[in-house]
Order: sequence, then C-alpha cells, then structure tokens
Amino acid sequence: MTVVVKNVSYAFEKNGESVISNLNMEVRQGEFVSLIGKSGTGKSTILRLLTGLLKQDEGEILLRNKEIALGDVGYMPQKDLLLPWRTVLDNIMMASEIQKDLQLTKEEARKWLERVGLKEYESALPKQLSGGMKQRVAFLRTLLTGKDVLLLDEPFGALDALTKKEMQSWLLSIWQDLNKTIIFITHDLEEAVYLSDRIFLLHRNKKVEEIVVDLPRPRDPDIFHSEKMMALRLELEKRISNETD
Amino acid sequence: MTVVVKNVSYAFEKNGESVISNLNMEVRQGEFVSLIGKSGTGKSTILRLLTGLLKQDEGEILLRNKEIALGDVGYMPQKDLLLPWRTVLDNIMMASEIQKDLQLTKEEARKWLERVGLKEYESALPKQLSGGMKQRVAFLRTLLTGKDVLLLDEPFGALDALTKKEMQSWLLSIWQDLNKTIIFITHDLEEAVYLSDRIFLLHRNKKVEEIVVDLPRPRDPDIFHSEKMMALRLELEKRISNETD
Amino acid sequence: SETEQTDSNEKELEEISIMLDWYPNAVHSAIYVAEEKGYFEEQGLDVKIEMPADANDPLKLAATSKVDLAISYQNQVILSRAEGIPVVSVAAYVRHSLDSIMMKKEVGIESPKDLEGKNVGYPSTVITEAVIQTMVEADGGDFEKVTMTDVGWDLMPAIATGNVDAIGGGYINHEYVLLNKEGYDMNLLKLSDYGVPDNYELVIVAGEDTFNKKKETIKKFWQAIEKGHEFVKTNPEEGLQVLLANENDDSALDKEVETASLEILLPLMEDDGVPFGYQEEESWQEVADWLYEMGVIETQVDPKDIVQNIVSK
Amino acid sequence: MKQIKKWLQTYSLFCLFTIILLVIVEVLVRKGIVPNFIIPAPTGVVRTIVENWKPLLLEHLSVTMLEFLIGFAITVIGGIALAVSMFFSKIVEKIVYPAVVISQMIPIIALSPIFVMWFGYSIWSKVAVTVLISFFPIVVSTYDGLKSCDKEYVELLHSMGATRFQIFKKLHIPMALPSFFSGFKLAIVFALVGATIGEWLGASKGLGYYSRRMSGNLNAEGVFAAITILTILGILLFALASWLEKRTIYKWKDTD
Amino acid sequence: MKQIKKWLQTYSLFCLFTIILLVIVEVLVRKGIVPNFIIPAPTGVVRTIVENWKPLLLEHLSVTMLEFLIGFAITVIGGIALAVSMFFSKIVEKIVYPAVVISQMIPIIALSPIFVMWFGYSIWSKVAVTVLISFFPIVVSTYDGLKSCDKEYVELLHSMGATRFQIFKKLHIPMALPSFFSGFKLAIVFALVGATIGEWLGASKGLGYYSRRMSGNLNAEGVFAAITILTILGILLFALASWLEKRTIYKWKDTD
Ligand SMILES: Nc1ncnc2c1ncn2[C@@H]1O[C@H](COP(=O)(O)OP(=O)(O)OP(=O)(O)O)[C@@H](O)[C@H]1O
Ligand SMILES: Nc1ncnc2c1ncn2[C@@H]1O[C@H](COP(=O)(O)OP(=O)(O)OP(=O)(O)O)[C@@H](O)[C@H]1O
Ligand SMILES: [Mg+2]
Ligand SMILES: [Mg+2]
Repeated sequence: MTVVVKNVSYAFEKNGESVISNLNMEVRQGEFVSLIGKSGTGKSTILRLLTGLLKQDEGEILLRNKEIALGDVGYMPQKDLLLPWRTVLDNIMMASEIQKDLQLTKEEARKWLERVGLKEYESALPKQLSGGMKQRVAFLRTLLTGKDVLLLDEPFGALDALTKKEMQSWLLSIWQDLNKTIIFITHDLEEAVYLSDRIFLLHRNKKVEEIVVDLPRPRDPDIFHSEKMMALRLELEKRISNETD
Repeated sequence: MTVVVKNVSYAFEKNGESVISNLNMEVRQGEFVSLIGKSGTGKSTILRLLTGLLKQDEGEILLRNKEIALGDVGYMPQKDLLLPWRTVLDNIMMASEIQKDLQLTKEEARKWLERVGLKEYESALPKQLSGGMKQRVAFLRTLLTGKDVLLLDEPFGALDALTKKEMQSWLLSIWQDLNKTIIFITHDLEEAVYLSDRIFLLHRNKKVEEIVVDLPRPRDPDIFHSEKMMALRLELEKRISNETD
Repeated sequence: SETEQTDSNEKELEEISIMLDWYPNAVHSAIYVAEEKGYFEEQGLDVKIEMPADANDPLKLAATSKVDLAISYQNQVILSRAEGIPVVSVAAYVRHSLDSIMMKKEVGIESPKDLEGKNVGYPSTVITEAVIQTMVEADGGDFEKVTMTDVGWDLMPAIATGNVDAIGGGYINHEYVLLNKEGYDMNLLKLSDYGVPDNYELVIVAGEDTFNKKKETIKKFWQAIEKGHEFVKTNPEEGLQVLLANENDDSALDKEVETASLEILLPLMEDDGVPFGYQEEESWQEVADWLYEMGVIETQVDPKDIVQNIVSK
Repeated sequence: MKQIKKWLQTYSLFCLFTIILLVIVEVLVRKGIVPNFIIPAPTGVVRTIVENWKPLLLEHLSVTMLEFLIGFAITVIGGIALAVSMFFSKIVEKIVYPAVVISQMIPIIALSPIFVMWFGYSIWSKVAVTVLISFFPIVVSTYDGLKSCDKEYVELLHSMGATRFQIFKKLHIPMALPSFFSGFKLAIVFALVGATIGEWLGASKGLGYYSRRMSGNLNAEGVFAAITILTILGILLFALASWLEKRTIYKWKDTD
Repeated sequence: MKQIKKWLQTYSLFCLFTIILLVIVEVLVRKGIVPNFIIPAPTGVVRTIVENWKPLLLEHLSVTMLEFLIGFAITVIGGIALAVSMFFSKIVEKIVYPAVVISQMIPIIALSPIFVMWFGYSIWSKVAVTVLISFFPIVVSTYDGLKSCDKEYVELLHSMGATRFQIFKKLHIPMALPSFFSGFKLAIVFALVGATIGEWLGASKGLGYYSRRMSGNLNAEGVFAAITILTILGILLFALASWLEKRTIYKWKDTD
C-alpha cells in the first residue's frame, strides 16, 4: 500500500465537531481513486491531511509505511493559486526551485507546456489566461513536483464540457505513462467513474462508502456511453440521494 | 415571439473581430432554451446583448416587437455578484427597491427564501454562505425582478452534483408554475437536454446550430436515464467534437 | 611643504564656536571685524560663527554644549537658571535695553494704557508678557484687557500686515529702523519709562561645563572681541563694511538701516568707568527681583551663580 | 470581559515596554545622568498635567479642539463633495486630482507665514493649515473608493433598470466606504497635527501655543505635558474613527 | 509620441487651469489689487529663482537633498528591517506596531525644540525629523504587505516542502510589493517635507531655512521661490517612485 489512512479523525476546532471521523482508506501504488460527496463533507480536508498541512487528531497517515510529511506528495488545491507575478513557465518551475534535488530543466518544462497546448503561453502572466488555461497550468505545476502521489482537488471544475473531456483523457494517459498514484476530488459522477479504479463516497454523517469501478483499462471516451458506465452512475446517484440529510 | 434576435453582429472593439456574427434566434413566450458551446464562443456576450447592456453593431433585438432596453429582462450574471454588505433578504429585494412599481413585500421574499431552503439565512451576509447558497440567492434576486424573460448565465455551475439536480427540478417547477421565458447558459450537456425545449449550439466559427429537444413535459429526473436523453446527449457531443477548431 | 605649514598652523588654533542671538546685523560688527582683521587668530582662535533659527535656541545649545558660547538675553539667562539650566554669563555685550513696544502711528497708541483692547504680538517668551504687564500697569491700565498673541519671531510681518496692533520684543535699532524704512510710520514706547528695569540686552553665555573647561579660551575670545569693538567704535563705516561683506546672499542687510542701527547701538554697548563687557551684580539682582515679582520665575536666583566676569573692573 | 482580555493580549507587551522605558528615563533624570531640560522626568510631566489641568484642558485643549473640529468638518464635507464631483465629472477630475496630489508635495510649514498674512492670527489660519494637511487623504481615498466599484456590479444594476443616482447610492457609496475610512482615519490624526502646527505659527491659546510658550520658557515639562495630551487625544480620535469604521462597514445596511 | 499624447490628455486641463490661475494672480498683483507681500506675482517668483539659481540650487537645494537622502535611506532601510522583524516575531510586532502608530499621533513640530536640544543644529536634527515623519508609512505598508499574503498560497508552498525562508522570499516579498510601494510613494514625499520642517526649526542652509529667512524679511517672492523648488522636487520624487513601482510590480520576476 502506498497510502494508508488508519482511523483518522480531525476537527478544525479543539473539542469542536469533527469533520473527519474514524476514516480508513488505503491506496495502492499506481491506483487512481476519487473522492466524491456533497459540499462540506470533508473532501478537501482529507486532501490537506494527506499533504501534511493539517495534522490529524487521531489515527495515522502513512506513505510507504512512513508517517506522511510536508513535501511528500504533489498537491493541487481547489483554487488555481498561480503566482500572479510569475510567467506560466516560472509558475510550473516552482517546485523545482524549492526542492533543489529535483532536476527539471526549462526545456522539459516547455515540453510539458506543449503537451497541454500552452506552448505559446510560456511567458504569459496568469492574468492573461482563461480559467481553463489556469487550471491546466496549476495541474502542470503539481505534476512537476515529481512526486509519486498526486492529490488533485477538483482540477477540472472550471473547464467547459469539451475541454474537460480532453483533459480527462489526457490525465488518464499521463497517469498510465508515469505510473502515478492519484487521489482525485470531483463533483462530476461520470468523471469519477470514467477515471477511477475506486471511488470513495463521503456522506454527511461521516460514513465513507467504497465503490469499485470494474471497467476495463485502458478506457476510451466511448466508454461514457456504455451500459456498465450508466449502471455505475445510477448506483452512485442512488447512494447519494438515499442519504438521510 | 417574445424575443427576436435578427441578424445581430457584435464586436468588442470597433473594427475588431466580431464575437457574434449575423445571429438569428427566436424565443417563444414560456419557452426554455439553452445556449451551449465552448468557452469563448460568445454565450455570455449574447446574454449581455439581450439585457441591453451591450448594443449590437448590426441587426435588431426585439422584446414583444419592441427594441429591447435596460430593465426589460431579469439577468443573472456568471458570478454571483451579491452585494457583500446586504443580507440575503436585502439582496433579493434589490430589484424591488430599484423599480418602485414592483410591489414585493418582505413577506413574499421570505416565502421564496423558504422555497429554496434558505429560510434561516434570511439575515445572513453573503460571506457566510457557501458557493451553492450564494448562487441560489443570486437566482432568487433575478427571479424577483418580476420580469417575464429570465437570462441565466450558468446558474448551477458551482453546485455539487446532487444540489444541482435538486435545483434543476426546482427551476423546472418554477418555470412551469410561473410561465417564464428562460434563456439559459450551461456547460453541462445533460442539464441542457433535461431543461430545454431547444438548444442553441454555438461554434467557434460563429455558426449556430439549433437542436430541438423532443422530450415530453413535465419531465422527471428519471428521464436522465432514458434512451432518448442518451441519444440527444450523444448527438450534441458529436456535433461539438466535429467542430474543426 | 606649504600645505604642511598651513596644517601645523591650523593645528595650533583653538576652535571655539559662538551662536549669535539672531541673524547677523550691526550689533555683530565687532565679531565680524575680529574675524576679518585676524584678531581671533592673533589670540590663537578659530572661531565658528553660527546663527539660530529661533532666538530661544542659542542658550539651550550652549547649555547642552552644542556650542561653546552664545549671545543671549539677561532675562533669558535668569529664567534658565531658575529652570535649573546650567549656564553662566561671561560678559555683557549690550548694556542697555533695546527692547521696546512698537506700533504704527495711525493706530493711535500714545502710552501703554492705550494697549487696552488692542492685540499685541510678541515672540514666544513670557518675559515680553511681563514687560507689557509692568508697563500697562505702571501706566494705570488693565493688563487683562490686552490681547496677547504669540507670533513667533515673525514680528515684522505681523505688524506690517496689520494682523496685530503693536509688537513687543522688537528692537529700537532693528525692527524700528527697518519698519520706518519700509515706509511704515512707527511709534515706540520705551520700557524704562514705564517701570521695567533697564537690563543688559545682550550677554555672552556659556554652559557651565564649557566655561570650566575653556575659561582661558573664552578670555582670549573676549579680548579679540574687545579689539574688534574698539575698531568699530573708531571706524564705524569700515566696521559695517566688514559686516556687509560677510552677509550671505539670502540675508538682506540694508546699508542705510545698519548704519542707523549701529549709531543707536554704540552708546548702549559701553558705560563710563566700566570696562567693556564687565557685568554688575546689582543689575542682575534688579532684573531677577523684577522677574520674581512678576511671577515669571518661581525661585529666587543668586546673581553670583550666574555672573562669571572674564574682565575685571 | 472577553474584550478586555483581547485588549490586554494585544497591548500588554507594548504597555509593559512603555512603562519600562518611562522608568528608565525617570531613573536617568533623577540620578542626574540626563538633565531635566533635555528630557523631563515622566513624573514631572504628569505632575505638570495634574497641577495645570484646568488651564490645559479648559483653556488650551478646548481651543485646539475647536480649530480641529472646524477644520476637520470642512475637510470631510469639502473633501467628500470634491471627490463626488470628481467622480461624476471627468473635467473636474482632470483639474482637481493633480492639484490635490501636488498639494501633498508642498511643504506646508514653509507656506505657513503666508497663511498668517492671509488669515492673520485668527482661528482661520489654524483652520487653513488643518484643512490643507488633512484634505488629501479624504479626497483621494473617497475618490479611489468610488472608482473602485466593480464594473460587473454596475452592469447588474443597470440591467435592473437602475438610474445613475440609484447606482451611486446603492453601489458606489457602500463600495467606497472601506477606502473612505482608511483615508478618514489618517485625516483625523493629520487634522489634529495640523491644528497644532497652526497654533505653533502664531496663537494666543491652544496646546500648540502652550507647548511653544513652555519651550520658550525652557520648561521641558510643560512642552511634554502638551505633547502628551495631544498624543492621547490623537489616539482617542483614531480609536473613535476605527470604531466608526467597524460599525459602519460591518453593520452597514442600506434602507430605502 | 503615444506617451506624450496620453500625458497631454491626462494633464492638459490641469495645466491650463494652473496657467489661468497664475495669470489671474499676476494681473491682480500688477494692478495692485493684492499687495505683493500677500501673494507675489508669479513672474516675480520666477525672476527670483532665475536670478538666485546659483545659491538656491547649489547651496540650499544640495543641503536639503543631503538631509533628505540620509533621512530617507535610514527610513527605508530601518523601516523595512523593522517591518520584517515584526513579521517574524510576534513579540517585536506587539511592542513596535502600537509605537509606530502612536508616533503618527505626536505633533512632531511640538517636539522640535527638544530635537534641537538633542541634536543641536547639526544635520542630524533634520534627519531626525525626516525619519520620524516618513517612518510610519514605510513600516506599516511593508508590514501590512507582508501580512497580506493569502494563507492558501502559503499552504501551497508548504505542501511543496518549502522552508520558511523560501516562502518569505518567493511569496511574501513579492506579495508585499504593491503595499510597500504605496507606502514608499507617500514616504518619499513626506521625507522631503520632513527635511524642510527640520530646516525650518533650525538650520543655516537649505531651502526650508531660506524660505523662513525670506519670510522674516517680508520677501514673499523668496518664500515662494523656495516653495516652488521644493514642490517641483516633491513631484519629481513622487514620479520617480511611481516609475520604480511600475517597473518592479509589472515586470517583477523572481530568479533564483
Ligand atoms: N479552515 C476551516 N476552519 C473551520 N472549518 C472549516 C475550515 N475549512 C473547512 N471547514 C469546514 O469543514 C467542512 C469540510 O470542508 P471541506 O472544504 O473539506 O469540504 P468539501 O467536501 O471539500 O466541500 P466542497 O465540495 O464545497 O469543496 C465544512 O463544513 C467546512 O465548513
Ligand atoms: N469586455 C470584453 N472586451 C473584449 N473582449 C471580450 C470582453 N468580454 C468578452 N470578450 C471576448 O469575447 C469572446 C466571447 O466571450 P464570452 O464571455 O461571451 O464567452 P462565453 O461563451 O460566455 O465563455 P465562457 O463559457 O467561458 O463563459 C471571448 O473571446 C472573450 O475573450
Ligand atoms: Mg473542497
Ligand atoms: Mg460566459
């Protein structure tokens, strides 16, 4: 197991109501898992616990059997948070500036920009980009941390339908190429089904359900229209609606 | 015809490239139409032309055979744009403060808040609301302009999957109750199909395709899983992808 | 070798600084003559002459050893001693009052009593208030009815523009002459005519520490000044010339005015039978008593603490 | 109780530090290491204030306050009026904005003798200095605040058919408040300093005059007594403005 | 060319207005309606500047500039250092912040006689006033700028394993620049005014001294000549600071 979350609880205020309560979760090397659930069920909080930004009140979080620490994983927060005074290229070089052992040349970074269709925007400033472009840059910045485990908080939430589809396929291909472990938050059930090996469904009552997506890999966008996909989506929807809120 | 758009063109800069070019569109009283298309195809621009905020360079826009003017329609912009110093109640009372002939009592406004599940938030300030709640308030504010034609720019873009579903059904029920004419922008193809009588598909090359949604009314959320729905969605997707970009 | 020589020459000169009471004018002729004619150098002194921005400053700066010597006022020195400020007076530079009350003739003030209901401008010191109170009361008037306005040191603009009806603290040899010259028809009331004791208008003061350390240097300084004074006395015209040559671009000394000023000053700088600069303790006592009486100072001061004559009778 | 605790948490260290500093000064002066006329002993200053509280507060403070109030009222009313006309008229803006900014570059103190010539030693010369010194923050902050309003909000109200005046009232004014208040807080302190400067240049009453007179009398305790009162007053005015800001910005509600 | 056109568009009205005002004053003075000592004729002021340019610029301006430069350097270096230490140490912040704010409430002019006693008529009394008057905007704006950094950005860099120093350098410093510059622009103007005030209170050279001296001599032309030079200098310094701001904020790039 690459990531192990064992009996973790967390409350924002001491003695306050816990947002995460007795959470258990295991993620294998190279696995793609999604977290879904209504707004406020603690998805982002789990991601921040996994980065080490928040410290669980109880339980333990292990990365390859060692207590997880800051800088161990790649994290892409919900907002793009690009540094407004840095060009696109400089923004995605961030991590390599911070971690000196990470040897990323500008050439390599440029290749990545090309791959996400931002070749000409290399020296543009964030304010010159559209929302979708920003999101892509933010994703690249996370990818280029070079970490094995990537935590993505709704990376495609701001993209339009088609770009989103493209980005999904693109993400899958990168994931397969690089053998990354990805933990992914989304509001889009289809997206979750299409991308994931497993889905964790968070409820308001802090219970977590696990759904295994037994669609074959590699997946093709055509899979969206398969019977199996529909069935899984229906299943998910039902489980969410059934929740006594 | 309630709304008639005839040969309309618009460019942001004089002699610049036009964003809208020779657009024709007619919307009947009580109809629900959606605009879809990639980011930047001019959906929001069309809505702003329809409010009178922008003035077309060519062609004409008529509301019940009269040139459209500011204050004629209800408009909900893409951002929520709630006034941060006003309570929820005061925010939705906005339009009635501005147009004195609009007689809306606080009592009625409160009833509406109850109907969208924001009863307890009457005197909350916008900063105390979640993204979804803000969007609901912004929608109410538009609805309570009392206008017959409502222009909604991605009202449910920021909501989570389930709340979105709820809001869609809710919107449909209001629309049917009140016999409003709605022009709706969305990125979500399913949403467009579920809600609309007709869908206008905007292309990058400024061509506009019209798709009629021949699903029966009243529609039920179950319709999402119908064959017909799937077929329409596929159709739309194909048309969007086929676009030579 | 030439530079070496000047170097060693300069090394021998002892530095001493003096801050004038105000910007240079006729009263300072002796000092500039001593500088120009090399009298200071004869005494082995290198004198730095400084000017104040506020007439209250020289004494304070002497007390804090920011300058060695300062030209100040007898009143002011007594007041300072009463406040515990460690200064001593080493010589009397002008032996009689220059201070007076001035007003435009057209205002129609004939005697201090007429100041009732009028607005009097004065520099930031209580002493002028005491002066005017003494004069008004000596003249049988009610001081309560006089409006006093602190106008800082901009006495002339204040009276010239008619913002005040009269000014206190102006000098008969300076403001009076200058205002008349500017075309204002001025009247003046003399202090000693209305019960204010005559005083040493200008004295040379030093901080106590400085005096103890540099007594000999100060004596030499005074000898040079004395020589300068002698020169000015015998050649007033030439003495003034030295002063005017020394003026900087932005001071607007008027030859005519300064000539008149010097004429008024010279008789007031010396008394018969008393060496130039010698201070009588009785004079100090008289002024101190008056200040105490007027409530300007709250503690009696002993002239012996203040007076450090560097010339003997 | 909770507020007091919070206040203590924020300021206790500063107070402690101030007290230590005062004690050090006191000791230095008492031991004669620093002469009294260079820095007076803090206890001496307090004694001066206590002994002279009547003339200090009733005679001098009241005059200074009057000058301050008149000047600040003119600044606020005139400044807002100017900012609003700049907001509505491009021409006024183009003439006035540079003038207001440049007025900031003029060393007012150098201009002061001229003021005295214009206004004499009446209250108006002090009011003039007060206004000149506090005008800039009010005008610029109000104007910038009015300008800062997001174009999208304006469009929203336009789409509802709002008139220009309605938009100004319902949108621009509340939007301008945060910026206005940051200028207001500065201006209120500047205005007090301005009144003091005005008095310093020629007066027969007021704390500025008092302090100058005491300085002429070589009475350092008196100088510091006036400065202490003025500083405390400045702090109180600033606190008042901050409180007003809090109340207005956080509780502001538009009623028709 | 385009820049000149833009400049003209922005300032032409103001210039026109100023010229009209100057002409009116000139006429009033020449016709004797307003006496020369109340407002000098603009041409008279210009003549004074032209005739005395040598002492004005070489003697007085240079002294004022020296005081300004020393004082402003101390302010900027000391102010930034203080703001940074406040940022890193809660204790320093709690002691210093109130002190800096309160320093704003002190009427500096009333303190000036004390300064003269402390520093004499040396350059340091002017530097002291300069520093005291310009310190506040630098410290507060720098500190506020450093504080203003969004917590989410800090978390992002933390998650990348950045050290505190890296976060400071890559995030806090650039984030602080806009706020810093708004303080810097104020401070540079205040500093010049401070040097002038310092001279006004005791000096034998410098434009502040010159203007005071001229005022004592009833020479209004001289007063205005000094004020004019000081004002132009203030505008130039402000423009310089604005230019620096533009360059730094809009082109700022972090290189390792
Ligand atoms: N910094 C914080 N302090 C206190 N409470 C917080 C904080 N951040 C989040 N919360 C609360 O914790 C709960 C979970 O928040 P979280 O952001 O993890 O939800 P989420 O599932 O990511 O929601 P969304 O889908 O809207 O992003 C919410 O109730 C939220 O109000
Ligand atoms: N104020 C403006 N000035 C100049 N160009 C503009 C302006 N607003 C929009 N545009 C341009 O007009 C085009 C259409 O913009 P619009 O916002 O209507 O697109 P949209 O279809 O609503 O996109 P999205 O789905 O991202 O909201 C875009 O290319 C955009 O860059
Ligand atoms: Mg979240
Ligand atoms: Mg849009």
